[in-house]
Amino acid sequence: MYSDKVMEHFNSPRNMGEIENPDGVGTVGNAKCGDIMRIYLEVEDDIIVDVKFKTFGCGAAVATSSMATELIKGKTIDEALELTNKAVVEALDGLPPAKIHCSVLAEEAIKAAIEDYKNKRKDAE
Amino acid sequence: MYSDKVMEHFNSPRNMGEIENPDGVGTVGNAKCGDIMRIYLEVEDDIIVDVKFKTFGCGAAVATSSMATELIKGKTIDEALELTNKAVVEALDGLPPAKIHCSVLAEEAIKAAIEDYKNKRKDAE
Amino acid sequence: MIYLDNSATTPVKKEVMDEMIPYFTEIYGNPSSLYKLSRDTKRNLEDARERVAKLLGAEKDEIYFTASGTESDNWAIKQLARANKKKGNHIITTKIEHHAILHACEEMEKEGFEVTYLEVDSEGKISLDDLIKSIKDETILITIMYANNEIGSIMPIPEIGKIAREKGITFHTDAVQAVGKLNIDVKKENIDMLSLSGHKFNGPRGIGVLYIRKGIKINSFMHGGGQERGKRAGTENVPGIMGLAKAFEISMENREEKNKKSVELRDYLIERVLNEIPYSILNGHRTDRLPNNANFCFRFIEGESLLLALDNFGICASSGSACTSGSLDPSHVLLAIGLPHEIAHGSLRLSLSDETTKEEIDFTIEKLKSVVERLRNMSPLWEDFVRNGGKDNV
Amino acid sequence: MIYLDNSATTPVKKEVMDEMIPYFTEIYGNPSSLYKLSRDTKRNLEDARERVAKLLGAEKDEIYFTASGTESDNWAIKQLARANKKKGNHIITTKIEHHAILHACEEMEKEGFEVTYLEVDSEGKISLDDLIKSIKDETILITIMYANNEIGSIMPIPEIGKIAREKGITFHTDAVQAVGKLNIDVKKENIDMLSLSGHKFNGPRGIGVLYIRKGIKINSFMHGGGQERGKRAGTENVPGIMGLAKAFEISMENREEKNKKSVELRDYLIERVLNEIPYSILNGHRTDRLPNNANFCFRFIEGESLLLALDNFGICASSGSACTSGSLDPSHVLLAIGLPHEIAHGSLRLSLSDETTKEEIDFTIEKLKSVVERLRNMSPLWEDFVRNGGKDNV
Ligand SMILES: Cc1ncc(COP(=O)(O)O)c(C=O)c1O
Ligand SMILES: Cc1ncc(COP(=O)(O)O)c(C=O)c1O
Repeated sequence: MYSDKVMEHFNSPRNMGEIENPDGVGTVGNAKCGDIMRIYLEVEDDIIVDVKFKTFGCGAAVATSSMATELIKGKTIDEALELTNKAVVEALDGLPPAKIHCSVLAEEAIKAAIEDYKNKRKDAE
Repeated sequence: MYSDKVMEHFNSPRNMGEIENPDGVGTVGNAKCGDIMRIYLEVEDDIIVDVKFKTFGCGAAVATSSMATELIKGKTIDEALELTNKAVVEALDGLPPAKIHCSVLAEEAIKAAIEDYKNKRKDAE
Repeated sequence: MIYLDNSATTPVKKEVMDEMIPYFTEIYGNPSSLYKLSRDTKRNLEDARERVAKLLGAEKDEIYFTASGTESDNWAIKQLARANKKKGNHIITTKIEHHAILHACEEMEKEGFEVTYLEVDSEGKISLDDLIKSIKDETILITIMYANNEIGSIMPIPEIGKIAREKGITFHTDAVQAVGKLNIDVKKENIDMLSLSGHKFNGPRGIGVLYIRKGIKINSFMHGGGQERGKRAGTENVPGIMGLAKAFEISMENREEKNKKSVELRDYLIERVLNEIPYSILNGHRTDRLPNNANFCFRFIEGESLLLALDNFGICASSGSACTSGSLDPSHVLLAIGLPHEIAHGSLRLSLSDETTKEEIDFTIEKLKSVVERLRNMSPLWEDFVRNGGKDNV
Repeated sequence: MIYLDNSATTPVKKEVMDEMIPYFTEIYGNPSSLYKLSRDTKRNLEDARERVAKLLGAEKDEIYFTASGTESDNWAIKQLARANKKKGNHIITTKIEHHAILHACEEMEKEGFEVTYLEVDSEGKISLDDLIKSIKDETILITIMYANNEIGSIMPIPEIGKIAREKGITFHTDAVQAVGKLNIDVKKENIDMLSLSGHKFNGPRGIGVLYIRKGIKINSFMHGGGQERGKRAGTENVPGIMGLAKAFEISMENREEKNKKSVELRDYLIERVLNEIPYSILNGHRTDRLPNNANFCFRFIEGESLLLALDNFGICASSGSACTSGSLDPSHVLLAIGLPHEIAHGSLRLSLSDETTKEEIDFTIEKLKSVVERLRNMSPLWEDFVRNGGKDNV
């Protein structure tokens, strides 16, 4: 049911882990529905220099987290905000219809982490 | 579905044929229902010295005709009248439930032939 | 043994067996599970669905695997009717359908549906005029068989499909006897639903298909797990499905060539029987019939004893359809084409396979001749007929 | 490969395969036909019916072959309800039935029946008091599974049977998971109808049985030919039937001995998992469960990723039942025994076969430990839990 790419990312997820004192964190989803994603950002000069994730969820949830973090690492905040769930799905060579929501969650988790980063910066100003 | 005895009588029916100038003939059943039996009797001193049958019908119809004629050959008219369909079924080692009516038909055909014989004798008296 | 009852069921071909066996013992994963074994199973299952779809001119997602032709028929009729009862309560079918259709229709009558059973002519065909006249505003379903299982007559399916499509009525066809023998294209022929059964074309028993065109409104028949895209519950019979797909493919290879041979042999059989056995009748259309079907009536004799006598020579045949041979009534199909009861009782169906040889047919004809003669000599009806100088009094 | 999903489906045993094969290719006669080939087929079919009956403590004429457990369940519920609707419109079942039962019941609700879904306790058992209280004058059917397919808990069937019999209510049990593993006697346990499915005990897929006690009023589900004494139409799947009978017999040979071994291995598995994997939970009754079933929840992780990770080591398992693994909702069974959603999501069912070895179990436990650890390290829920000093905030 999953593409080889999805399985590869599930088995060797990129950027899995935490960042201590992150510049932004976003957590979306809920355990009831079976998916929670948390994204940690380290940002320098508006560039995402490091990103990590933690995910509770199915194979697609793990793979989309991994792929999404890959896609925004090294990018500017604005570029990261342009990341769509569609791009994540394509980069994974597709997802089963029932799993598309995982890619949406990944997009949302990144947006939430950037939001947090922006809020923190505002507070710091 | 049929016993070996039924098949044996179907394949080598006893007393199949006609009797010219019979002392009694009985035909029962109808083609619509798929069974017609005709019994010919030759009677001497109230004893059935010869009996023949013709049958249009299923394997059980042929076998019961054959067996029934066997059972009454050489018997007196009164003995023949006592022949029941049950006796025919037993002599054939049984019949499938849906085929019991054939044995009833055989009993009726003999009764009809004897009736005809009695009527003819009455007419002759 | 000479097996001439291929319309009743068929042996599974060796290639089909070889295709199935791994799915019993090795690739046995439940297609709904996640692990590799199941993913492999699932992939092959979906591949089989695709292959079946292709052979029918359908889309993959329009193929639903069932457990038999009977289940496909029951599903199509009952659940289409129930799903559309707000739209209308009228169903059109024919008098010569298989009992899986007729009895399903009768059930729907009990639930308040009205069913028109179209008459057929002496060759077993409906009239398109009759069909058009029987259509009402309330008609939600036309179900007419592709080819008859007893007398082999082929119905004017593309014409019926056209009429149904123009009127916006769902058209189902029971193609259990036609599949594997005739080229069918559900799109070109405007067929909305089609039933088929694996064991009629050298596939396994216990597996069938219902093709349902996308957009047709129909309820599920089996409720439970989410198999078959939520429409037909139950753990998939993967070996059966693989066997069905393989058998279907094999049967359609060089179909035209095989049909040519089959028709030649069938016609040779028909000619010789009609010429050499007096008072024999061919049932069904002379040419527009299944390539492997011959159905006769032999006057003055009864069908069961004919079958038993042929069986003594190792010839396997049936009288009418297999599933009613326990019954005492003559075939509803033969009565519908206008035969009187007493003649309908004396019917014989010989259904050939692609492997049937001329030698087998010659042997069968010889035995048939002697058996018919023997049984006529035993028959009081024949006796009366001869006494009457060969004139009918029926 | 280590196959621990025997509750989903099972491979067909070699002896079963050997029993079946001749019926595909040699003894292929349609049992309804007259000739010797068919009489031989028919005799073997009836013999198989007798053998199945014997294993259940039933009469031969009470055994009806169907195409699956799902069909048996659908037939039992829908057609008993419809046949008895004048008597009453109330059905009693439980919240943890298989979807074949639950969805069939829901269909009956649409037709105006009222269904009581009994609660179960934390170990998956109903209370007999609840059952008695739920019975009304209108109750026509009690359908309660013999053993649960996810958590393995065994229901108090003889007690339920006694209650139903005393009240004159028909009692059906879905014994799909129990047959071949537990000794069942339908007469002693006052069971009126029972469903079973061949592929759950190393028989073929696509074949099932519905036992219907003599005297039970029920309509046919499949209409068509007169097969199965007029109650279930469709050409008989003879290879499937022969395979089912053989597999059933084999599975019941030395059953006690096999169960002893199975229970030992199961308990060893359960003990080690509970002891060696923190925050793991056993679902279902500790002892009163299917001898081959173990079902766990591992907190803070999700079931599908657990299965995928195990699959990498060749371990085949499932989370809940196979047929719902495509769905996003956690198992209705785990919710019914009172687990919160987030815990229910992390379930794992390991179902053993008689051939499962201790080595396989040891390997599985080792891999399970590392996989659970890896996934917890990935889990934000675990992170929060640890941050909280191991205290729950769910
Ligand atoms: C025309 C037709 N429809 C339906 C069926 C039923 O198919 P099955 O026996 O596979 O259920 C048959 C054969 O028995 C048939 O010939
Ligand atoms: C308890 C229970 N009932 C019914 C079924 C349905 O059986 P089948 O898949 O053979 O239709 C299953 C298994 O899938 C089951 O475990």
